[in-house]
Amino acid sequence: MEKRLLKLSVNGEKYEVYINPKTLLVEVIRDHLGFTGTKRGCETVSCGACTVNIGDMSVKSCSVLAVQVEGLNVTTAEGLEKDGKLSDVQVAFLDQGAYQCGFCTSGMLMSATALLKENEGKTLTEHQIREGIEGNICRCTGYNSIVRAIDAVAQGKYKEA
Amino acid sequence: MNIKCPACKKEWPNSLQVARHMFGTGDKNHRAWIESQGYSYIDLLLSQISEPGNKSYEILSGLIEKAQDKL
Amino acid sequence: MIHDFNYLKPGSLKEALSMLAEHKDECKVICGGQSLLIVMRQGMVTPEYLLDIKHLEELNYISFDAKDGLKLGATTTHREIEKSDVIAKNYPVLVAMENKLASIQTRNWGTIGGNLAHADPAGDPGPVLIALKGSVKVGSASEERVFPLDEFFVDYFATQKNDDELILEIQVPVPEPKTGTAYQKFNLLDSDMGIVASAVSVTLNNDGTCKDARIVLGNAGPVPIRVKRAEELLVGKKYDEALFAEAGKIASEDCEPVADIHASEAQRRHVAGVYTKRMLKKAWEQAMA
Amino acid sequence: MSSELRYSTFKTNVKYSVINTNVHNVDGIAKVTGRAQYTFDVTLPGMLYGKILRSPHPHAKIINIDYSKALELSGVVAVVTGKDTLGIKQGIWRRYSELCDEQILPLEKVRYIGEPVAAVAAVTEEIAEAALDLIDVEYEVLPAVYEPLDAIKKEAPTIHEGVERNVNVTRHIEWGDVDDAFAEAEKDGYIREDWFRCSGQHHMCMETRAAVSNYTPDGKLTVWTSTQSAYYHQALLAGVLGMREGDVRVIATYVGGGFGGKFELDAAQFCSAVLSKKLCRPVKIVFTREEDFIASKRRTPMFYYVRTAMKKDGTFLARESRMFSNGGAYTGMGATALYLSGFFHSFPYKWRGYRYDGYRVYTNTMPSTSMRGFGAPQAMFCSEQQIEWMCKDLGLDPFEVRRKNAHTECYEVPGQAYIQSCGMSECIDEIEKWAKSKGDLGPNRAIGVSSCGFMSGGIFNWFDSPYSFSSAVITINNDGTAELHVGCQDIGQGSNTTMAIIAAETLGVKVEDIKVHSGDTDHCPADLGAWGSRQTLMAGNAVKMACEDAKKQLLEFAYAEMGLNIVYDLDIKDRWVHVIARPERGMKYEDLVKKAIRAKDGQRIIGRGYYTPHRKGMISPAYSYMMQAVDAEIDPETGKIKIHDVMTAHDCGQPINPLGLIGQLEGAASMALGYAYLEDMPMDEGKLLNPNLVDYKVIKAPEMPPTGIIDIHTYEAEGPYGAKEAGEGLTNPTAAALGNAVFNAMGIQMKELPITPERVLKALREKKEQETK
Repeated sequence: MEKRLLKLSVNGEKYEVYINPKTLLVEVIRDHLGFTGTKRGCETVSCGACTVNIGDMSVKSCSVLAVQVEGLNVTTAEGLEKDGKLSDVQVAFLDQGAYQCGFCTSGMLMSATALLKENEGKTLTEHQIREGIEGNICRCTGYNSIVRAIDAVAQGKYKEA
Repeated sequence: MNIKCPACKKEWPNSLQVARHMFGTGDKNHRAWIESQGYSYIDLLLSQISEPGNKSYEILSGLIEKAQDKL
Repeated sequence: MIHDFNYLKPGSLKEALSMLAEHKDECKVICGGQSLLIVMRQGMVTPEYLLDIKHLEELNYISFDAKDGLKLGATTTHREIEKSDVIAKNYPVLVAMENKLASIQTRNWGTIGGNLAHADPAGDPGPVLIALKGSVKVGSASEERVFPLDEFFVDYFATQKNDDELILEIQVPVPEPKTGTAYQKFNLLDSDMGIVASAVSVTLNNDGTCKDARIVLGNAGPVPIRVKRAEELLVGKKYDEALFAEAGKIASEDCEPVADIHASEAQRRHVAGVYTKRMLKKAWEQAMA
Repeated sequence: MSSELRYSTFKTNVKYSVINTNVHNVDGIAKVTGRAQYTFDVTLPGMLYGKILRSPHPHAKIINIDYSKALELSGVVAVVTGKDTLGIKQGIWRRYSELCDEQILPLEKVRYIGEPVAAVAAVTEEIAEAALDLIDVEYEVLPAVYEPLDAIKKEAPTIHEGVERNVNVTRHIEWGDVDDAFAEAEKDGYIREDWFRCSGQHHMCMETRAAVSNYTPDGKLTVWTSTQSAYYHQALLAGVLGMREGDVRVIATYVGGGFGGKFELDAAQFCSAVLSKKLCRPVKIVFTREEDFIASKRRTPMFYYVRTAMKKDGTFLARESRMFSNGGAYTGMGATALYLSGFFHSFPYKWRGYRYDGYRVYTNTMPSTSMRGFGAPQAMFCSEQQIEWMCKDLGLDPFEVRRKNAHTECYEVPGQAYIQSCGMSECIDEIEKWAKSKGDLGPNRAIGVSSCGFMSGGIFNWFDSPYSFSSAVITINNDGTAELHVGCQDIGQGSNTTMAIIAAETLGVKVEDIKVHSGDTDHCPADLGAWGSRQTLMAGNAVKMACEDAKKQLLEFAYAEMGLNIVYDLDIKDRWVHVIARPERGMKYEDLVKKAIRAKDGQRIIGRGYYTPHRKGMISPAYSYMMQAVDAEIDPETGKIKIHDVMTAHDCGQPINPLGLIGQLEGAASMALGYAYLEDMPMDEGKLLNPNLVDYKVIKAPEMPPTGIIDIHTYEAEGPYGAKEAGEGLTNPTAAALGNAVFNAMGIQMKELPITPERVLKALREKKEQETK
């Protein structure tokens, strides 16, 4: 088994890493590139703690072979803020206390970000928001504060005046 | 006057509390005293939980009261 | 832990098929890998070669015309199906089914071809596509074959597809007029696989009697099960709640579910009946509308 | 999505500037930007990865362990077994040697499937895992027993030598004249008996058990770990490794959830420490999700026999309960659950007589331990359903009956506890209003309620700590910012934020002036940690005392500085030091601090505080009260339950951090709903059948109902600023409330948890058979 050169972009930076083809995207992100904000909570693609966005699309990075994201743009929780300014979703999470232990938060933020991007300009029902984070388990909050946070952003409460 | 635990001599206002202490502690030395009175510690415990009422505790507190003057 | 493998990344479908012809059973095909990577991590699947077709754009398409109906390329993702207007317009049941298939993340990366090739009896697309009289086109370097989907699955995680074949396309005919199709799975969490599921398609004559029906149970046996006894019972009959209940009863008799910690065999049979009755009513009412 | 603190019966005349205002968690930025580092994320230079070999047998003698082949595998650095340890039997009940019964890496025998038998350290996790297959363990398999009611039988195998009939711990709680009260009920009252079966539940922390141990040649050990009590783990590790506590440093990183499962010594901590001590290299062990499920302990499964007597008018007379709990293979924290379950089984009501016999029985299953609610959710599931059924039997209004018998302020639970603040009846009033306002809900749908109370920190020192239960030190820098060192542990519940709020309020500054330091035994004072809902009250009191101490030192100087007539009082609010009577007269807080430090010959101002409950009864210094209503709909054909709404009226005294309070109550509801109808740990001959997140069902966003909260605002004299427990207690009422909803909707009595579709259908069938008879 020969190692392969993988070129991908993470949080706007281009990276080149040599990997065993069986390496999972989450392993490249955490172990090779050190973006430890992305977590792992299971071995069965169940918990969503490893959620990252490829382009604007959320995926569970424990269920994607890194070699499959050759040349693609990956965003992790570390990539949400721009020049030290938090994204609207991040601020909404703070305002609503939409996290407790914080272990699921990075993945939750990525699902929320993808959901809001996909529905930009559209209204989101509470049910749509709940389905939008269905793939992410949170053991602490009971989700409702997270739903309120996403709803606040969807309602445009964080639009620059 | 206080009632003494025949095994460790700790004191309580009444014999039922001493019985509770003896069952609750249940270490070798407390078990040994109960066995020395011709009862099985574990059988008393199990009869307490298998039938309504408070028989085992009453039996034990009786034994404890009898034993007081010897302490 | 995932065992080492040699990674094959074909530049074209043609190349993919020749690689497959070369390595056959030493080779496993990965597309979205949403199911495959789990069993590989558990060490249950340890291929020598892994052939990656995720990036093959040739196989990523959704096309529809009023004559040939719907054609889905094998690497089309669940999410693309869920979001497709043309599918929403002509096969709303497919969109509804996809919307409840696992999580958004999984639907974003997982593909329809991969799902059918994995042949999990609890998979959602199988029963629905069978109810819609869908078929699947597989191909090797030398030939292409088309199977009606209700003949495609042969056992738990096993299909008619040979080791040197790839799933190329899923085909769904244009539903006849006055046809309704409904699907629901029974589970405790919205996004879970079905403990048991029922897909029903009903086509009516102008006089409102049943011209044709398909009843397909998911996760009620090694493969999606067609309840032919109940289908035959319906033909020629009119809308009748008692009839739906009778069909449900047959469904609960004719399935072969296996008990696990989530439900006993009896519960599975029972719910298969209840859901068949309900989906039949729903599909029938759609057909009348 | 409604969830504001809507309601308050208690109007305080005190105007707080920080307390009960919305503030961001002090660790919020770190958590929403992915910067927060968990044990899972810790890497050190030269770090090795450890993996644990676990027993496939529920009960077996270890004859021989041969790991020579494993050592030959390239990349494997060391293998350890029980023989590499001191073989010390440890446990958290250190005062009682017979309850210290667990050797992690046992020498003689294994007692449950998944028990560690050996640990490997290798250069990669993958190699360590591969090495496990090369270790060959010779077992002599012994007969095993899995259920408490089997384990107490004469013929049952002995799990711990010398423990007769496998009875691990017993608890007897009694007050009043029980038999007399039952006798009265026999004559002219009503008595009902029921058996209940309460399942286990897994904590399912998002971060599995994890530890990185680093032993250095100077004889010091540093352990980064996911823990609820850095101090416990410092002491426990020192104990099993034969080291001095001071030579062991435990650093609690950000903790990915606890819920009661992370303060016993676990195999990740112990095995990584043993390997590191042997190799003088850092070793990291992270449990897989499966390991976490099969070998990290669980909520205690309980069998309850409940016999209750009330007068025909609904006045409670007496209750007599027997409880067998499945203790699993070792004692751990489970012994405490035995006591608390029996005590809170009487809550929140007044009984003329009460008697409880609780038995914890060893079995060959994974040990049971503390979990959010600590025995009370099981107790309430039985108690609150039986009360509902008895009201129905007697044709009484369940709200009225609960109100009539509820605890009230200044009530003494005879010989057990003294209740100071108590908003129970207000909780009942509010939930009754809410439930009635919903009107008719249609067929197969109904509201069920359950009330309960919980402790604000346990008065237990079975750990035999010589330290005060909580302590805090605040150091004021010359710019007025302050370093607050606390031993209490933030596991996501937000205790650091709560402490910052209390400190800022007391000192008269802003939250951003307070830097909270916690979770490091080298730098923070000892504290029992995050369990038993103790931190807001106990650590909160310590922080308040420390800040009052520091503030006093500042104000003493301010008096002198301002040359005030001593009849005037000074205070600090929002960084303004002023005469209370003439607020405009004063000086800037930061100026005062600079001057005060100069005046003290350059010493920084340091305030110290501590708290240990004294003369507060046997259980807790204070009790929270709550009632919860669950609105549920049952599919009569499939038994599937849909939960439409949950409403809670909750008395936690003075809320300190409203955002945190809402989060805690909503979180408790989600975990408790899981316990009520989804989560279970089925086993076959001691083997867990669902050790993964596909088969173990935790509630997800679409299933989670709205969770409204009505805040019943009381003042708890024993708590800091009148605060008491919130967040753990609310795990208690939910299962019973759902059970009562099912009862009210379908007329069936659910005596087994979880309430699954199949159990509902079974009960419906039995009801039909009854009716046709």
